[in-house]
Amino acid sequence: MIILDLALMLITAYFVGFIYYGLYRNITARFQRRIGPTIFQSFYDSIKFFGKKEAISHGWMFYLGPIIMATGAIMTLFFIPFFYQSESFSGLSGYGNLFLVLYLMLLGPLGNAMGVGVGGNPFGVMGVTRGLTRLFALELPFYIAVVAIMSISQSADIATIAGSQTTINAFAHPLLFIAALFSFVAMMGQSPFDVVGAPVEVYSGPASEFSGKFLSLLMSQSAIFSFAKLVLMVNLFLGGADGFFELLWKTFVLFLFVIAFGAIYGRFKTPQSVDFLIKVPTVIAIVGLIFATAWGN
Amino acid sequence: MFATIKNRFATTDIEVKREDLYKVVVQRDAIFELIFMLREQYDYQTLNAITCCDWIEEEHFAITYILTTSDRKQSFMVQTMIGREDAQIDSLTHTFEQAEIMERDLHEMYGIDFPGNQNLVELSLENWVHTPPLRREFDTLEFVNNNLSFREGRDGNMDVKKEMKRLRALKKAQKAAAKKAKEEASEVSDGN
Amino acid sequence: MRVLSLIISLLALWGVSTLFGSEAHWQIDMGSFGLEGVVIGLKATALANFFALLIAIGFFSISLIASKYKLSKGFYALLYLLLVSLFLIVYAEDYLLFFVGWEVMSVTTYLLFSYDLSREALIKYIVFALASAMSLLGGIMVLYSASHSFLYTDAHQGFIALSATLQVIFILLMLFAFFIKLGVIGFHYWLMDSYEQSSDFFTPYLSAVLSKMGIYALIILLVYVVDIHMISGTWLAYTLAIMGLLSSIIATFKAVNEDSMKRLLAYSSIAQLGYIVTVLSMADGLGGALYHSLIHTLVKLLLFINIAGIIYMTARSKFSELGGLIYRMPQSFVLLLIGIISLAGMPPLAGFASKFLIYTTLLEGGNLLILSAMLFASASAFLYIYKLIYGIYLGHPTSKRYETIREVPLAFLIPQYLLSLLLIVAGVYPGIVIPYFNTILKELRLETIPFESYTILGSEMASYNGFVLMSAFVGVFVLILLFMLSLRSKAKEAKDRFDIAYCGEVPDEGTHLHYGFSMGKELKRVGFIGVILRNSSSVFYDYISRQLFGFATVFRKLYSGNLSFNFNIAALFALILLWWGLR
Amino acid sequence: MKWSIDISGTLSPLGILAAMMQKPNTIAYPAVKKETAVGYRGFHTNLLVDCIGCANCQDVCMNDAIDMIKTDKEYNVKNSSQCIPRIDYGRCCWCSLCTDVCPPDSLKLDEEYLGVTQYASDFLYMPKDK
Amino acid sequence: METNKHITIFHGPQHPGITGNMSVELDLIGETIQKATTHVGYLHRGFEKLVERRTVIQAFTIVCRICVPEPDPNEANFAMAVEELAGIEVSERVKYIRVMVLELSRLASQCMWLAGQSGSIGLYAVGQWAIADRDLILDLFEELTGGRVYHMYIYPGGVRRDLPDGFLRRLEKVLNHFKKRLKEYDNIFINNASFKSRAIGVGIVSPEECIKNGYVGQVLRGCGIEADVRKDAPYLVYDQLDFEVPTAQGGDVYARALVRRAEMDQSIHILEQVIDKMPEGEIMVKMPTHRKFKLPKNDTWVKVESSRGEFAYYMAGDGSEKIRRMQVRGPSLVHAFTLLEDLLVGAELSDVALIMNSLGICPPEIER
Amino acid sequence: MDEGFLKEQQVMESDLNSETSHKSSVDFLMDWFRRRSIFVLAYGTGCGAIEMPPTFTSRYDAERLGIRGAATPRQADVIIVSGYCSYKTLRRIIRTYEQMANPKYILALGSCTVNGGMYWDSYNTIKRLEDYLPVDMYVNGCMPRPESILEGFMALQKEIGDGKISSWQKYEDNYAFYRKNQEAVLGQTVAPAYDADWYLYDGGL
Repeated sequence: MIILDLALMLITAYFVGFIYYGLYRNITARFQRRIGPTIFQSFYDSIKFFGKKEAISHGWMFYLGPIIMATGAIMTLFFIPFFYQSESFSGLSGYGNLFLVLYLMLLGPLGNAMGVGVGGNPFGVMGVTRGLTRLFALELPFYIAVVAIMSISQSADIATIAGSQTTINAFAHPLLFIAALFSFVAMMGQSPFDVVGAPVEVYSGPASEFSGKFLSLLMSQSAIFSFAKLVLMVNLFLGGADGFFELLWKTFVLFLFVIAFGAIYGRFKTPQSVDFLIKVPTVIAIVGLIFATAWGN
Repeated sequence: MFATIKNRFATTDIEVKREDLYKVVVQRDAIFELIFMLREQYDYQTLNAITCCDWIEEEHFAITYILTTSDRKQSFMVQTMIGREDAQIDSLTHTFEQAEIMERDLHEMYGIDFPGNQNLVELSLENWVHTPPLRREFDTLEFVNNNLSFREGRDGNMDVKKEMKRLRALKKAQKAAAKKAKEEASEVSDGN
Repeated sequence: MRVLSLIISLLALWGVSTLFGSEAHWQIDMGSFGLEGVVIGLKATALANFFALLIAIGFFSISLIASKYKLSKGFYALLYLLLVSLFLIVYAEDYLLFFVGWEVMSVTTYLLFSYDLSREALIKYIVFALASAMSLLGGIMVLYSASHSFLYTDAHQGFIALSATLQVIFILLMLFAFFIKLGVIGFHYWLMDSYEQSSDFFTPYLSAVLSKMGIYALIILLVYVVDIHMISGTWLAYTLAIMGLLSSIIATFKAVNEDSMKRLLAYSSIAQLGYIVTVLSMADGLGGALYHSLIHTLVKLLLFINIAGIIYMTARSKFSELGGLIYRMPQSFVLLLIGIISLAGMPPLAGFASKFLIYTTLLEGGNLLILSAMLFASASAFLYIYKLIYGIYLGHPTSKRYETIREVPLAFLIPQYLLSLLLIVAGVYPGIVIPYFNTILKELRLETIPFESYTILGSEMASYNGFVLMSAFVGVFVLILLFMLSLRSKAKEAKDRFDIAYCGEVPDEGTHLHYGFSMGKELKRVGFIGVILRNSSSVFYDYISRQLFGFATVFRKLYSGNLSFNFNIAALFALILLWWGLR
Repeated sequence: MKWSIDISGTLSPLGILAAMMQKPNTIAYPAVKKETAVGYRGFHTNLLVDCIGCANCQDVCMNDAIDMIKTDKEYNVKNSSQCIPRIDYGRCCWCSLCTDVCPPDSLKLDEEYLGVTQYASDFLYMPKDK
Repeated sequence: METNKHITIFHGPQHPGITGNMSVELDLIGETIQKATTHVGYLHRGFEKLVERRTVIQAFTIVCRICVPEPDPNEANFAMAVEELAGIEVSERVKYIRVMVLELSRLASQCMWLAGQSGSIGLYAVGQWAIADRDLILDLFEELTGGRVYHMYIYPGGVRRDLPDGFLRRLEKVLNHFKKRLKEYDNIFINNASFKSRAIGVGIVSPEECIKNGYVGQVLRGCGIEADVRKDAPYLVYDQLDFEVPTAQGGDVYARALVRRAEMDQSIHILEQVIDKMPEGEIMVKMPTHRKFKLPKNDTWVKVESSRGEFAYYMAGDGSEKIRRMQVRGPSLVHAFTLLEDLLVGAELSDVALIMNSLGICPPEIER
Repeated sequence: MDEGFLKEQQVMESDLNSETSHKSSVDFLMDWFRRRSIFVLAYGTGCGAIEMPPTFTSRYDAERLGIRGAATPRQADVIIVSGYCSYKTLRRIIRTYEQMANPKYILALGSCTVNGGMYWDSYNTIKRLEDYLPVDMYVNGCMPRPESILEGFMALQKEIGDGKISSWQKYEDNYAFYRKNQEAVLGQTVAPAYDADWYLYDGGL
């Protein structure tokens, strides 16, 4: 039963994730005054890469890197319940908690970093270094916000947090939400924090060496992972969802915000983005935390 | 200014090409002194370009230094001749930083040596072993024919002049033949 | 000698395990030796047993690699002496024996260091060790003045009897002593050079076990003397929390910038011990502290033994001189990977369990900012963790020699395999040590950790199932792997390590492609991290030492080299003292 | 790293979002075709009734792109060489010097420009007769 | 530099962050550049040799290829040099048309820069718009000259075609469109906080260096020095037109961006004047055929202001129908080597594309 | 001899299904996806690169057709050789091409790739690209308009969709020929030695 549930979660995340990426490309295209590709374009790309006749590998660790990354993404997905009340689509969330999810989110990138490192491409390693540097910066405000939310709900269980919001947290604790949103933009790799794969700077970043099926796996995991992160944000701040429709529109609104943010601002340098993240959102988050603990309880 | 330069350096008159462009040809030994003087006394602070022109008939390269004043309104072309064989002239890098790249360019294209320039490595070409390409004796078409091949299938090209001549001759011949035939005919008719 | 050390380590393991639950107790009244009312004793409490186990595991691990090092008999003798002193510290029931053990430990460590360390590093160590010992002695004396007993059991009474000022002085003296041993940031001046220069054989022990003595001492202080139940909200709690957090954050960023493997790991030790110090500021935090001590011991043994193997094979210890060893040393790579995953606290390995316990404790205690800061430090650690593995194993070899180098000897691999097995088991069954911790906590009359089954760790607020986690992870991983293998698209092996996408250019032997040194250098440009990286406590200590040196030069001038003159002066001093004493 | 709070600089770029509502710039090529301007320098045409086979075009072409060839067709009587130009589009640069020097103005550039092929040999081009 | 501590990477030629086909070899510690070495030659075709083989008229078609993003200054320079050597005087109308072509091409080139500069900080929307706007100018060019990119329009002795009917009206329409758009670009790009934070204080050049090392164009004007060939040594009819030479202070990337932005305004201003003043007249003087047209034995140095700065030709004739020597001295030569290599030392990898774009380096004109 | 480019029209219009009927359904599907998604390597090798921005940005928006840029050769399907290749560039193009993963395609723009173009007598450019690399599609023009480039892409897409193009196969099969030509102009330094036998490699995971 649980296997079926997990499979359904995975399939949903895969397709919704790719359609979101299609929408992302379409909407970005509209911002750029052009028509843009079909909504399934990212999906086509991914299948095409799976079907490439060959993929260049640099040894077994290189082979395993993307697989670990995909595993990390799928594991993250499995430990985040889609709905706060339903038995189905709750995956393994009964066996885990928010701390576990926060750490699982880091597992994939670190695993992939091994693959990138063994590829021997200096651009890839630079991208990874940038990613890890950005990572701790974006985690600081995010963690403060999440810790505050956990403290307010007196639980680290995601479904409980989602279900316990009478007023959704985004309105009840707007400062925490804003701080987390900044982090979330960075987490989704959007401008101005898109330093990792910035093509004009570090070539293609961590993906520099990946071709064919590896690249496709990375694309797929990115789609799944993005959806997982969106669901997590919805659960933590937007009161969770009780049905697919609610989940989809809430995630989409969040996604749209991220896209718009990315279209408006140019890219920061890595030190700049770190500096920004550990100043502005962090201060907002700390103020939010103080408000939340002073008045929330 | 003109008088000073004329008296001290010049081998020819100072040419006023445009109101913003002068030119003087000087001896090879005097050229740097002149450049320094222009720079120090007459505000020609920028080295715009170093050009070279290959006068193969006269067996020399004409090296021209083009200097511009700091308000960028006047330019001065200072030219000197150096021999084509074993061509070399001192580097200007100690005075103008940008001379390095210009000299590097000329070194590659003409094979001129600039003692004092530390960085005379190849610029545009890679692994070039032939004659420096901008020297007049280097025939680029011949080089191409020797080293590369063009696409086949362009046969059928006619030399139009020859063809015209041939056609004209043919026509003439035809005409002559016709005339002859006519004459013969008339002769025949006459004969008749 | 090597066999002997192995036998001794096995004996130690056996001995410690027999003491488990035995409540062995030995006490002697020193009255018969002319010290009225002084009782000293040894007691195998559960807590002591736990730390004794760590000592024994550590000793066992390093005795396995001893065969690869040419160590003199004196070294071994000192090592055994050190072992004895450590057992003395943990089994001591009173501060007198504790102090004796502490002092013997410091001195034997000094002597062990003297084999490898430079003069400067040695002086740094001994000055700090003596300062630590003196401060400890002072603290014990202050306490004794009130309790008139050295026993831990009487210590709390004595502590309460102290005046408020003396209480503060006592605590400060004790903290100073322990912080030096722990290398809490600001007191770590001695630590870096000692870790870097000490023998690779000894560093694992230094980091994994000797530093735990500081933790043990701190626990004794907090539990028996101060009473950990009353700690929350006191200035002591804040001091511990802040010092611990500062240690974790600062040391983390300092570690990123290091070029030497051992220095990086030394900073990592400081950072990890910082977590423990922080969590000890809470009454409920002891469980997490114990768990983290266990994991840290295992991980640091694993990591230091691993890099000892690397240094053994390559004779290089800097990231800028290593690189690209993965396909030459795949086993070491995987073992180090397991180590760093645990160090980072990544699920599904055991590192997550201890961090999780700490986090839930902090969350339940409502220490939200501390929790956030700790999460932040933990996330920042990824950078140096990645640097560690990248610099050694990934990227490009910086020397042609590494293209033909062999896997490290079995002697290095065996302890790593054992340790990583422990880490994996503890990852799958995170609750496996909880019953034992609960006996310790019960013994100390502290709240126990909720225990459901071996696979589940956590409380009502948050819990996770290690077994499900691991099996899901392995399942997903295998499924994706099978999927990738079944695809028609074949992975073509790159023919050469230089076959990389390099903007159309072709790198060769002469092109520097190893990023090991560079990693993390950009952090200098970030505001507060730059401040951390540019400044160092060594500035302060260097200043002090310069002042002292200047002062000493003045004294130096008194010594003219004329023996009789100096003898005369000494005699004069003696006379003055004699007169003062007789007066 | 310096950055400072810059309200107008943060808010003014929001104008990008307005583009969402505007008509895209795109010419959806295969469906919508933009007319080339009158006088676009596309493929060559050669009005055979005017061509006099003078080879001026061949002479002026610095790319050696023009061959004067004979075909089976009959040309006008004024064609003194009975040759017409054939253009190698592996050489041509569409500079239109050949059309400038054409005495009867028979060689011209048309507005057509599409040429896509898998075979390089297809690039020998007989100008259309128009 | 200590071995093993730095890494060497190539920025280009196959790299999205490079302006054209060139490369910069960078030695980095972290992402801080310790040493930069420019490599060019990927586009070397030997123009100077090819020109020597061709007659003057034949050579005219080839020069526009020297700088791909902005071919017209090359054509103008070539035509002016030939006219000066051969002593040809062109009509007023030709001069006005040439000014129009040059300014349009400057505007198009600045659009290209806008795209590159915004792309270098990842603001892709601006780039997409700017390229589409540039296409409007290319449409005008297509109508005027028959070619989108390579116009081959400015002929020694005049221009090749007269203005089509209603061309000036359509030009005016495009200019009005541009005026509207430029305000948008101000808002979303020049004034964008993220661009400011990236560009201010990056890639600083001092005025003294500029004068000494012969930096031109926006680099010079970004240091507050008012220098423009159109003002300093007016060619064509620039002395009859009213325009300013915009300058900015600071000498950094942002100053150069401001200068370029202001130049776009000036170009539009000049074009509007050209529309008003366009005189009637001949568009071409009578020219001999290409085998007959001979240059005297003489040499000259002509320069125009391209969108990146002073663009100069040295030309020498030898009495035959061929050019003896034509040397191209584009602004990029010194910018790409002396200036870029200087500026990059100490900069970060992220700044490379930004700085390169702000200098407007165009590789084909470096190596010809 | 045809008038104009009739051949090109034939290629685009002819029905080639008869030849591809033996394709398995997976192949058919894969070809369809390959056709729908084309990643173009970001490498402006020559002047044609100046028409890439309009093609790929909002005016002509190649992304509509599933064509988008890729930063590194590992991710790219198509490399556009936009005009002349100097020797120095050719070396990089070969290197980059060999780093791309199969199947891969080459789109050649402009006259210069066919027969030297206007640089036919230049000492530093190659004249016929097909001697050195297998070209899949030529686009006419100097330089080709964006419409032409799109047309080239569409022709390429059609060929890919029909599964007809296998130029990479041709390159591997005739590697000795290409290698000889490459070495003739570039010398022995054409590509590093390890690439010399990569085409023999068969296997992997």
